[in-house]
Amino acid sequence: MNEPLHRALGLTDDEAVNIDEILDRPANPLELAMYSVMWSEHCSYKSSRIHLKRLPTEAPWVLVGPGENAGVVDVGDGIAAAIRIESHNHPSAIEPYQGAATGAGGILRDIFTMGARPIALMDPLRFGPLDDPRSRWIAEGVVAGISGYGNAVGVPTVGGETVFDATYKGNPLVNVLCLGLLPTDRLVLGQASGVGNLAVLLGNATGRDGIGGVSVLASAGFSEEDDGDKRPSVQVGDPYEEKRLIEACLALLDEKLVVGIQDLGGAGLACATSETASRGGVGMDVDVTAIPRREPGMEPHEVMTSESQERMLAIVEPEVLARVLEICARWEVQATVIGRVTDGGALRILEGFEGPVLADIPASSLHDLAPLYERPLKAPEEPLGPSADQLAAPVDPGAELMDLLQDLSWVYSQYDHQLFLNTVVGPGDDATVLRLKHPTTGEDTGRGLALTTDGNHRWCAVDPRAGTALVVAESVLNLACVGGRPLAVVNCLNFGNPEHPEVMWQLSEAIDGMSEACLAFDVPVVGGNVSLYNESAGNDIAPTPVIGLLGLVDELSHRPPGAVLKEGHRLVLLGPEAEGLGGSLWGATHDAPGGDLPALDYEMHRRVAALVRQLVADQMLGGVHDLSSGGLGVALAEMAARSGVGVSLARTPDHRALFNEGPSRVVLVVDPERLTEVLAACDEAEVPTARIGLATGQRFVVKDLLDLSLEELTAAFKSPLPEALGAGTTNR
Amino acid sequence: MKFSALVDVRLRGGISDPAGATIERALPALGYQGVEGVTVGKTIRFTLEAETLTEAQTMAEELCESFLTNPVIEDAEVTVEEAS
Amino acid sequence: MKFSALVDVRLRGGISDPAGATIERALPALGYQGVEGVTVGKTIRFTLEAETLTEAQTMAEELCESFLTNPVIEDAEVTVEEAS
Amino acid sequence: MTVTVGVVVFPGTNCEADALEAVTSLGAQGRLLWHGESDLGDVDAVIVPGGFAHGDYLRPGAIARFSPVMEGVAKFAAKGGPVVGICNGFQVLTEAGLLPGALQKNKGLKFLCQPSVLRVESANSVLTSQAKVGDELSIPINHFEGNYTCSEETLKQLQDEDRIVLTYVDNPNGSLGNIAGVCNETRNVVGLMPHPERACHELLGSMDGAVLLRSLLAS
Ligand SMILES: Nc1ncnc2c1ncn2[C@@H]1O[C@H](COP(=O)(O)OP(=O)(O)O)[C@@H](O)[C@H]1O
Ligand SMILES: [Mg+2]
Repeated sequence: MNEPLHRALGLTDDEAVNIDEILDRPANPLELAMYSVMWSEHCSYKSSRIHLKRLPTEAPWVLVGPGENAGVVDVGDGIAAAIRIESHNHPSAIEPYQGAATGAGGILRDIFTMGARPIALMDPLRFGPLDDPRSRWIAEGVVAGISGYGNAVGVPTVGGETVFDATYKGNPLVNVLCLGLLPTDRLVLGQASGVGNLAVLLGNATGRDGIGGVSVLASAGFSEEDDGDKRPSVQVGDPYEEKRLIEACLALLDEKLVVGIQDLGGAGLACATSETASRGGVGMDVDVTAIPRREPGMEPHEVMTSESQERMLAIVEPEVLARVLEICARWEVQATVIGRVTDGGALRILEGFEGPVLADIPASSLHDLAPLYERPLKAPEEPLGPSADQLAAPVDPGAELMDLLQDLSWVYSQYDHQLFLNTVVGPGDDATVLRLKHPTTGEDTGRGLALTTDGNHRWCAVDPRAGTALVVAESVLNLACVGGRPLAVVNCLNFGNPEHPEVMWQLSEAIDGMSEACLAFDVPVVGGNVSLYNESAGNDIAPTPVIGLLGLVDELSHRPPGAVLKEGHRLVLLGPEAEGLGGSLWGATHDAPGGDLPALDYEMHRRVAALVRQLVADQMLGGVHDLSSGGLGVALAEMAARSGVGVSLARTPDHRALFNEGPSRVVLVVDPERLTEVLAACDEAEVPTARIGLATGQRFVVKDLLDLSLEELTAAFKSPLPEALGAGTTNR
Repeated sequence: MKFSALVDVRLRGGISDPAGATIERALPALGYQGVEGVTVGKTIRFTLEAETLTEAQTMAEELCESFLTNPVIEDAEVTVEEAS
Repeated sequence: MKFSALVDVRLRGGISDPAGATIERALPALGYQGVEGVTVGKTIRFTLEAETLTEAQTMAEELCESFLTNPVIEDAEVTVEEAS
Repeated sequence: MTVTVGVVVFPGTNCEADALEAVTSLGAQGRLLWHGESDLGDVDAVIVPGGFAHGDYLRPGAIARFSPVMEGVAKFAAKGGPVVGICNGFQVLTEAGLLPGALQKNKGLKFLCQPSVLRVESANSVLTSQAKVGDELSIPINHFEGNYTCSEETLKQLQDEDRIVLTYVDNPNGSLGNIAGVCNETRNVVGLMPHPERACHELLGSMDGAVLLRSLLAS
């Protein structure tokens, strides 16, 4: 006998029974298809939801917390910031360019859905190793996709991350964060209300995009023509359509013409119609024949679950429909009435408004009644591997330092990161700083927004709880280096297969680590995304929670000093001493990924961050850079390579001092005339300092340990990406 | 021996083609009526060394599948002939 | 009557072809030797309404010259046939 | 009297607000000119700004040049009105035949958003009148198709007539003759790939763009 339909659609037997109970009758295939996409892991968070509840989400400045399309915080002067992060990992593994492009498109819609104008994108990216041609193919395609879409849609990509590691071979991570601004009084939520109001579909026609999961329902003939069962799952982005959609939607919002608006993302119309209805406590009749199609012969289940890009659903009062259509016409955006708000809470799919009823389900059941799993958790028994603390000292520390360097400008120079004239500190530094201008009047507030994304799979593999807390701490320090104070966190939890108890344990631990750190730094989590089943060839990726941190610069009267050296300036290392190499980048490159993570002292970390922020605000520094992957050695080498000034460092005990990744540490570059003053400020803040050397000349010298010419160091920094990524790729 | 190859790449059926659609939408304003179904593809031409036509054909096809196109969204037709 | 048109656009001789050069540079590392003279062009396909083949050909050529190509850098070949 | 600058907006244009902000910060008044209208109204200068008009589909500027506003721009230019095309605007002006040559894909086949140093080659244009020949200006670029290409005759003509107004010091995109910007015969229409509006504010790291935009406002 054939497999029952619900299983082919990815629903469990229990879930199918549950659906029939909700409906009080057997579900028909269309209804089953809608439940199957809405109850998928991707849409329902069924494995992670019970854990996510533990995150701290409240603060007086939070206007909208997790659960909506984006988190929204008050940033003063009548301006609110909407922020959200999403993953597009799996699509990018199959079609890197379009996977990344549509990832950017999707996150943008989440932001302008809230009434905000998107002003910045960030793209934390993780790929397999550079010596693997397919990983290079993915990396090149993904970067080109972000570039192609982000630049053309007219939203600058102002920062991100780029990591190459064997754990991501076959399963890249493509996360995209978007930040938008709106006048505080224009906040709109994705909900329908007002019986008799109209649901208007804006944007692209609907094709068979992204209906992979429900294509089992497709009639024969469709798959005969070509065997491309992957075909329907690939979505193609159209940044030009999105650009017009942004302008049209913001124009509709400016004129207060919509009651609610919702983007179409995962699960397409099934999601958007049921979500707007259930949030508004109403129902909706949808005429499936009214939906403009790109292809002939599409069936209702395809239309309802298609993930065609660049579409929005607006709920409008009938009286203003004409004006709505007029604005859309100006922007050449297709707009079609496809539904009506009803009372009673049923989502009905009809063939013509007066025609036969094809599906009739309680709208809220697609969300509120989605299954919740408390999957088993288990800490792994095997240790991760040897600790780098047990390794012998390197013979050639200089060469090993150069091996750890990687200039990422090959990536971010492909992104417009300056549009809107906001970018005071762009990609390449510890964090991005944007001028904060009013989104509709353009008035400059004289303040700034600071933004960073961070992740560290090495730390999280050793200890997901402590590792995630360390990542949050790093974000806080990155912001401090540009003078920013933290305001809100969004996070993207990239993990393996949740059916593996070790993965669920990692997820749960990471959430606890994030909660702990966010509480310690008094920063709420306003949104996030969970991406599970990141595995290839049966191996789960290392746990990779990615943190996006938004902050404020209270007075943006000058450019922060940046991660640079200045000839003749003194180098001061702030923060506690550290020497363990557990979980370090250096350890990982020597097959010693294990050990103990450095301890994080929250109290100390807050003091260091506050001190650095103050020193930056007071213009006391010639340069500043926090220590992260690769420790002091990499931090100084990056600064030297970027500024063309060498370093002369006092004697350090051994390579540990160079490569350990202990938290709460920052290199200050200080004009000798200011040194006394800076050291006094550090003393007063009760932050330990060490005077470690001098920025000078054309050599990079650590006494008795290494001596490199600035030229070779700079080449080692600049060449890895351009060389590897020009070397040829293959999709095999 | 030298052969010349032409790879004619098109988006697979059903995959949306924003460039084609945009050109099509623009045409009436330029005074062209009745133009429909606009699609945009690309061609890659090159010469290659091989012993025989069959070998050249195989090589060009493999190059096409593993490198020049992504078969997930693109279809390609490969034509190889002896170079003149 | 309906006709289908194919516009095969190539960079003019003498105009540098960054896309082709990039492909050519990448090939040896992937184990493809002896591939040379890579050029990348584009195709635009569409159907059009006309009374006769000649009329369709004229129209397609005009479209090609006035819009589909930029004569400063591009050459094109236009093929029109009755649509099946 | 305040100078009024018209800034053209096609669907897909994205630098219009930046252009307005920059000229306003230099004391001018800005007004958006919608692509569907051929009447420019009362403007003293026109900027065709950067972005991706019509998505850059087919070729950058290929569709935009047919917009009604371009008739207005052509007429304005024919009467001697100052017109500057920045980035995508430069591409539109070449497609429209208001400037010679074409912008090909960058030599490295990558989009490039990075600082660039320009050399002023001619002070005889509406965009460079307040600069001196030999001045070096730090102004960022942001394009995929900025590789200036033209026939040898055209290049020779541009050279002979002193119509190459800006060149790159370190040619980032393969442009023929390092060309970053050119002007028309009557020197009132200028196109350039770099973005002067991105270099008009201390916080953005360079004020060198102001030299160019001030020339435009003074012309
Ligand atoms: N994919 C990317 N897109 C944009 N910017 C990037 C990307 N990858 C890295 N960057 C930028 O490069 C700089 C260095 O990144 P990273 O080493 O992760 O910084 P940090 O260690 O301070 O967190 C940052 O400014 C970051 O924004
Ligand atoms: Mg940092």
